[in-house]
Amino acid sequence: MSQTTLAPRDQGAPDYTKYLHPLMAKNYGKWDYHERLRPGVLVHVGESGDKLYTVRAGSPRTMSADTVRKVCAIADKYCEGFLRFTSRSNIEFLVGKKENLDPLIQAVEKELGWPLGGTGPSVSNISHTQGWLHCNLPGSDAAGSVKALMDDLIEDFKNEQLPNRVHISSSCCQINCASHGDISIIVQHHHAPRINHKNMQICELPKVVAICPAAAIRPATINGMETVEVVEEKCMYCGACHGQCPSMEIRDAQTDTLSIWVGGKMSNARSAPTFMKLAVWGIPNNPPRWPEVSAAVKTILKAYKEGGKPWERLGEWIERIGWQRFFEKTGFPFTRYHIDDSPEALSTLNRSAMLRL
Amino acid sequence: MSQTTLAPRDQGAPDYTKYLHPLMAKNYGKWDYHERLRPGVLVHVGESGDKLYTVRAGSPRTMSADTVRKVCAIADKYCEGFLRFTSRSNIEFLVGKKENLDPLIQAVEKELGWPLGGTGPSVSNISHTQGWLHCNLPGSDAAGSVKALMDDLIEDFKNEQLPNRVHISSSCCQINCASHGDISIIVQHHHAPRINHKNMQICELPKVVAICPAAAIRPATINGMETVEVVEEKCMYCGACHGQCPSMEIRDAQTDTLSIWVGGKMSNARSAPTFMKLAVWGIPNNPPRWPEVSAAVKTILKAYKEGGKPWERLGEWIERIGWQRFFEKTGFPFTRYHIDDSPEALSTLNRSAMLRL
Amino acid sequence: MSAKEMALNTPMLNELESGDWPSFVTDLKAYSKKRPVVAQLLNQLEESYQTKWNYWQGKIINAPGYGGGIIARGSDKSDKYPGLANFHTVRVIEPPGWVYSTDALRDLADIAEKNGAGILQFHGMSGDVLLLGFDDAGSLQCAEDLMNNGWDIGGSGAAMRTLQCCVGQARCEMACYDTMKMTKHLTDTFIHYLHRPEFVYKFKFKLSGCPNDCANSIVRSDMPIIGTWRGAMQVDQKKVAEFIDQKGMEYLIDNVLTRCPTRCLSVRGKELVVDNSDCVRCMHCINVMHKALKPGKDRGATILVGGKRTLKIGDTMGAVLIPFIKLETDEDRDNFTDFVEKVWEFWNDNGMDHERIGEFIYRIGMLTFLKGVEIEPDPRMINRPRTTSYIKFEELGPSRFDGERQQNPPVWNRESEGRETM
Amino acid sequence: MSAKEMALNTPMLNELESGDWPSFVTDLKAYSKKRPVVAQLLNQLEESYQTKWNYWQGKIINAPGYGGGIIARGSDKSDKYPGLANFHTVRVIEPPGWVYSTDALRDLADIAEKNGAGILQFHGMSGDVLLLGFDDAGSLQCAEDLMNNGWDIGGSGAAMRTLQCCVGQARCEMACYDTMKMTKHLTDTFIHYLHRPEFVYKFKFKLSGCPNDCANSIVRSDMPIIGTWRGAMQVDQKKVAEFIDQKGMEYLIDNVLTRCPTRCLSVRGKELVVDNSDCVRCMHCINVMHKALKPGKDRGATILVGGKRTLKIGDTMGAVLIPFIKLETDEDRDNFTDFVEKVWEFWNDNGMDHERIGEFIYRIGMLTFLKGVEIEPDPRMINRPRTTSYIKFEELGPSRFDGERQQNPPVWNRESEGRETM
Ligand code: SRM
Ligand code: SRM
Ligand code: SRM
Ligand code: SRM
Ligand code: SF4
Ligand code: SF4
Ligand code: SF4
Ligand code: SF4
Ligand code: SF4
Ligand code: SF4
Ligand code: SF4
Ligand code: SF4
Repeated sequence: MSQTTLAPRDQGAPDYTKYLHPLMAKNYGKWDYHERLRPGVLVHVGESGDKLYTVRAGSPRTMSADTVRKVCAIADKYCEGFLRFTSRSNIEFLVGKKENLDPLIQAVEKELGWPLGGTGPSVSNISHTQGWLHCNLPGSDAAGSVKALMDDLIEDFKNEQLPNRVHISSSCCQINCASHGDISIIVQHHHAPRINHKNMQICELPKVVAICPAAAIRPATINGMETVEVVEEKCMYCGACHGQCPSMEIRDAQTDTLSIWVGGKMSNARSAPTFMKLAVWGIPNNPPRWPEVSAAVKTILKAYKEGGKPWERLGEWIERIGWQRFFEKTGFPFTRYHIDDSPEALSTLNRSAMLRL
Repeated sequence: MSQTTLAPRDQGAPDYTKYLHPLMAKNYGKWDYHERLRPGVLVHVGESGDKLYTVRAGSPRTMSADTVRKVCAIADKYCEGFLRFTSRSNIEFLVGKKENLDPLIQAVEKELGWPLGGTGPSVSNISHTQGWLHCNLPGSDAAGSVKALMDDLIEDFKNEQLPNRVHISSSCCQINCASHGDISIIVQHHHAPRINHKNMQICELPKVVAICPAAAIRPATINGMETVEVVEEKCMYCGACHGQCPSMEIRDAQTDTLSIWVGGKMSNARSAPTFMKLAVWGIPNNPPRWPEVSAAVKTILKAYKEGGKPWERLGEWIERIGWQRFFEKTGFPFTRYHIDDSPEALSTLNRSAMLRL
Repeated sequence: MSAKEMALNTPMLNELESGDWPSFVTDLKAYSKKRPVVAQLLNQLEESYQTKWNYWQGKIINAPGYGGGIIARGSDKSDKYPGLANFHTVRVIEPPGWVYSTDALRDLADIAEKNGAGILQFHGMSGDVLLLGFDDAGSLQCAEDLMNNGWDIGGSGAAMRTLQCCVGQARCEMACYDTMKMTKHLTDTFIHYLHRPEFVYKFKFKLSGCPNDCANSIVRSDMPIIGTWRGAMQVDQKKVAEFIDQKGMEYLIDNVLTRCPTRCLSVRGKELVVDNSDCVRCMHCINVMHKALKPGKDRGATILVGGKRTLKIGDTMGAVLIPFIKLETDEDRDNFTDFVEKVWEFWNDNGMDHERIGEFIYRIGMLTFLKGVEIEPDPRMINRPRTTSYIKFEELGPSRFDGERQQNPPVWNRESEGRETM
Repeated sequence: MSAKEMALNTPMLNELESGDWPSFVTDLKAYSKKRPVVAQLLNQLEESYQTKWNYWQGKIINAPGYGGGIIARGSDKSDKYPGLANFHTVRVIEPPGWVYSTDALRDLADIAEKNGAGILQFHGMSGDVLLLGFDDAGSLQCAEDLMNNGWDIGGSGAAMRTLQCCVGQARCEMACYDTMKMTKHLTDTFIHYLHRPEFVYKFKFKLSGCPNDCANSIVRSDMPIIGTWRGAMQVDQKKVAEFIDQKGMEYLIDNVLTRCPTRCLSVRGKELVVDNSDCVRCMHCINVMHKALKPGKDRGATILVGGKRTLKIGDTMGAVLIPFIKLETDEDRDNFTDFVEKVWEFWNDNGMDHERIGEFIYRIGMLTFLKGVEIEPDPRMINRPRTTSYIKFEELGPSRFDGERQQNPPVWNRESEGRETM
């Protein structure tokens, strides 16, 4: 079936100019300002005075060809046939004519059943990954756990009631293909990898030795077989080897857990971008609805909603009130694992007499 | 001459209560507030209403027994026989009777020839070390270079015209016995230590190997002698070995230089304590008056005086205006050596899009 | 594709059909009537839910002449789910900014359905459209179909990866350069490197039109390109006054003035005074008062280097490499691509296998890197100068060695024996 | 002491006689008439100025039963300057807070002059009074004289070092505990450790009465003790109003309110509102308005650990170990000294030769240290929780190993082979 015509065709990126809504093309680079008409609905006003309406809705990211066609039908009807997706996998219907706005919203909410929201100071869609649906490495699911969590957070998606935007991400292994977030959910392992020495020969040995960031893997001969072994004291359960070599199994359905991290922020607004920090660990990996994750995330959002000042991102709020208070307010225990103990992290210790007493 | 009576007498710290000025003893722990009457003159007011005057003067730290006696005579006359020194080696005459204030000041300035000042937002006395006067390790002098520099900065000692206190320190080798400072002057070496293999036997070899922070020293046998050698690629010219072993000479009269560091701050006021940062390097070690050091320090103070806001320490001012501007305003070149290049210093890189353009 | 009909048996997954968020389970269950392999997929997923175990194994398949773009997977349980024996994902380079006509979308749906499971994801975390569920032949046919219709396959492996950018000038008043054009330009210029993995490891660009960084570039890309401006921002004082009238002076103070990181904003009457020399282009005041304030007119971008997520050395953010660069003309863009090639050359000549450029810089040091790519140090590259006084000044000592890392070994790493691998 | 008369020949040093700052050269030149060895000292110093070279060699001498306190030096040029063949410094424990009666000072001057060069330094950077210029016998006699008059010899070597503290309650309204009393208490309680070097390396305490840290403890002492308070600070609203009347509201805003690091101050009319739960005890507002504001009434100290200056690992600041401790009663003080002994025991049992406690913590990790000294982790010990997700949870995995450092090897130190030395 396959044809050899493939090889020479380095076609590159699609010609996006063909996919621009006419008002986008016309006002390209000449937008003046925007307004949020209601949660999920934006209007961008060009210097020309043109108004382009955007209706943002939560998408499940994973969809059937039929669902895509349903989306297209709606966009044909109300959007001059143009739409886009966002960097967080929301869908954005682009509306040139104001009179199409209400019927479009109707169609999105009723026909598609997708909620409007994710704009302004709301919880937007959760950046996520493949999970058990397609990846070879996951310790948990992605689309399913996100569905369950968004069900529980949907009021905060549909309304703009938080101090600032909340971006959540969820990754199904320690590699973390999902982006950073104000709140991030991560799988954690609790054993060194188990080695299937029989299969090992198929791999290129030096590669897995070289990849281990803790220098924990070394070549070994076991029962006459060329294989590798793991120095358990050194291994930090990262799973980098597992990604390279299926014979090194890091996952464990019995012991893998989830942890939640807070305060990741990538924008440069006000404060410099910051990494996410450990909030709570040891959460059970509990399909199909992961209620413990929902409960913890809601605890965080509630405290943030109560305490954050307008424009303060989650991490900025915590920095202002202090981590001590964050743990008080959420009730999460502060444990020794919260202390970054690597030599590089000397600066994370409080090297001052500045503290709340 | 020596007597064996010494050994059992672990006498401890002197009984300071005998050395407290009567008003100190009376108002101990019950002070209400203080005022600066003029540069170098403080009054501390007790809850009792008592007033204790302090006259702070610049001392050379190193003094002859006769000078000490001169100081005592003055203190007997005007200070009920009590005085103290400060943590920066200034002297403080304690005056219980207001009428003694003016005559005391006269005596200090005229008889002793010591300038009043160092209080409030001024340049205080320079914390310093032994230098060529007594230490075995120095690459430069201490008391002498401080004398030369204070001569040049004396107006800023005698007046309170800076945004905040300026604490300067000066050390005669990389060990840095002097304290940190808003401005710090440090000796730097530019070779690996030269080893005197003949003398080496007298030392305990493993000690010098263990002490090297860069793991640059290793045992070696040279001409049949048990000695050590230095892996020059690894050596960072710190001189730690030189401190342990006189046969490892790190100094070099021809090439040693001085560098100036800024923004050290140890108080917790407003911002957390911070280390000093490299400002300018390669300054010649130029006795007897080190004019290049004076010039650089004055350049820094001038820019700070012009740009700093009240209460802003030197480092806080630079943080506010940005390092780029600091280098512009002082004219010091920004070089690759200003970039902290150790793996631990990843966080010193600007990992944001926040910059002045 | 063997797609034998199979009854759905998904009690746990069914619990994901309740709730108000759209359910991919409901969608795929319905769709499995049309593409029976989807029932097998759901049943295997159900099994994963039951056992908390994963059943996919990695495989390898490439379209002839290409070195990546198809993420090949096969099920451990292909005896039970024969349709999943080969169930690959084809990555498709998205239109920059993720803009679509319905024609284009329908085209993708058709291609996805024709030879695959008909499951699409908008979008993968690297920006690609993901088409799921192709067997070996189907994958190649899918690639062929894509090509024929003007699409191209995305990146995988040790290659330049598919780029992504924010919507930028197409629908945002903040955009300081044309992110879409630049994304297409870089993709097309370097398409060879995207399709043929020749690097020591993957390399990602992400492009944001302004420091709000809606493409989340700083921690997810090896070379974040973030729009910014030089000189004064644009202030429309009439609209400032309107803002104050509408929101009140206190709102201005609490939400704009005191939130400026360098406190370079103040107000005189109803006029906003900006000390532009202290503005660090954080965007905050513009975000809040976007009708009154705009980025300045002399626009361009800041180029950073070395961002990536967790694997191996932990999350790492991009660091400033070029404080400001113009990206307006073809010449600007060519200068930049020339520079990128220089960076790649230095990295690939000296990097180790599976070493992202951020890890490479971590290992060799920023100074060696700057020298390697011929960039002069600039104070804007750092938050503060060094604090440790152990320095080896080449100028002041005898020049016995070369390479700064050698010259300035890490002070506190006594065990650094193995580090100087470069 | 051989103190042959020698003509002064100090052309370079003479240049240090001009200028308005007091000149030790002028002083010592004059004094050399009385103690001729001082002329030799100045001549050698002059030679150092000429050659930029140092002529002192380290030596060792101890008073019987003591292991430190005399810094022995001899000149390389003792043929030329015979008086400098042995020219030791005797360190004398200063009165806490550096307070003196003139009697005490004269006593020191006499002792310094009797058997030494008669040169005194007020004070050494560790707080001691330094008496310079004793030969071997003179050193011992000096020690004897000191003892007889109630003084004691200071520290040197791998011992507890002479303590130093700020003037504290003796003359400062900010002091939150009695620094002088505590300094004397620690010195006296641990005097054995000061005189007999039995530690793996030196250990310094420095005591400041409040977070202004006038004893500069945080970067210069292994265990900084910094006064602070719990609960609300004291506010005298009448004096607040006076302050505002005198300095103006703008001064209050610009110099107090907006400079508070946590912005927990605000003003209602002429009343200052303090959100004490957010106050981090930085002292700034109290410094500026010290008539109106005072530390709260429930006072004590924060104990930090691991400060030191440059040698080996670069400057290192103390880190919070005990957020708050009362230091008022004898019992409080005894509890604290018990704790210190525990810390010392753990450090000395596990530390390597010449390893300051800060370096020790750096090597073994803060968590192992906390466990070793039996302190529970507290969020106030950190600026932020960890950002790297590679953690070995003892509770969740099989407990095969012990010691956290083993459990959590540094992520990015592939070459950490040699680090797990503990
Ligand atoms: C559509 C989208 C870009 C795209 O090409 O897809 C986008 C669009 C806008 N962003 Fe964004 N941002 C988008 C992802 C992001 C991301 C990336 C991410 O979430 O992974 C970030 C960085 C996140 C972070 O910091 O961790 C991001 C940080 C911002 C910020 C900075 C917020 C802050 O204060 O830190 C602004 C400014 C603002 O809120 O006014 C902003 C502002 C905006 C504006 C107002 C720009 C404009 O003038 O049109 C647009 C949205 C209106 C609204 O209220 O939602 N956008 N924005 C992305 C929508 C994602 C979604 O569906 O939720
Ligand atoms: C006498 C002395 C303590 C002693 O026991 O010897 C002392 C005494 C006072 N200090 Fe200090 N400080 C003394 C060394 C220090 C040091 C240590 C040092 O210089 O090495 C520091 C930390 C330096 C640093 O941060 O690097 C220090 C940081 C402060 C601060 C914080 C300043 C800031 O804003 O960062 C204050 C608060 C203030 O200025 O109002 C302060 C305030 C004061 C007050 C006002 C306290 C009081 O109410 O009496 C006293 C001085 C009045 C004045 O105007 O000078 N003192 N003060 C020391 C005098 C040294 C000298 O001769 O100059
Ligand atoms: C599909 C996708 C997740 C998703 O559902 O969106 C994904 C899925 C996988 N990633 Fe990823 N990564 C995806 C975006 C990312 C991102 C996000 C990004 O690009 O912005 C990251 C973090 C950013 C970064 O690059 O640091 C990411 C960091 C990784 C890594 C770690 C790389 C590193 O050096 O840190 C690996 C492991 C590796 O490369 O060895 C990896 C590997 C993988 C593999 C290929 C697993 C493997 O090693 O065999 C996964 C294939 C799943 C599958 O069966 O399809 N993936 N991966 C994303 C790509 C879709 C697309 O093309 O658009
Ligand atoms: C005299 C004094 C400087 C001065 O003029 O004031 C001094 C002088 C010496 N110091 Fe120091 N240090 C002096 C205070 C300090 C300080 C400041 C302090 O204590 O607050 C420090 C930095 C703080 C710290 O401890 O980190 C200091 C850090 C060092 C070090 C590095 C210790 C380290 O681990 O970082 C050494 C080298 C060593 O111990 O091996 C050292 C070693 C030395 C030696 C003994 C040189 C040697 O190793 O043979 C010097 C003897 C000079 C002499 O001939 O008298 N000196 N030394 C200070 C002691 C006087 C006193 O007792 O009051
Ligand atoms: S996070 Fe891990 S398990 Fe999930 S898609 Fe990425 S590589 Fe696969
Ligand atoms: S899990 Fe990580 S640390 Fe452990 S052996 Fe594998 S790669 Fe090395
Ligand atoms: S800084 Fe160095 S040379 Fe100077 S006194 Fe201290 S140890 Fe000696
Ligand atoms: S100077 Fe420092 S780095 Fe060099 S050999 Fe000596 S101790 Fe080691
Ligand atoms: S990054 Fe800037 S230009 Fe791009 S969409 Fe976000 S706000 Fe607009
Ligand atoms: S963009 Fe940011 S830094 Fe610049 S003036 Fe506005 S708030 Fe301040
Ligand atoms: S540290 Fe505090 S208590 Fe001690 S002198 Fe300084 S201001 Fe006063
Ligand atoms: S002491 Fe410092 S933190 Fe506390 S209220 Fe005053 S300025 Fe703010």
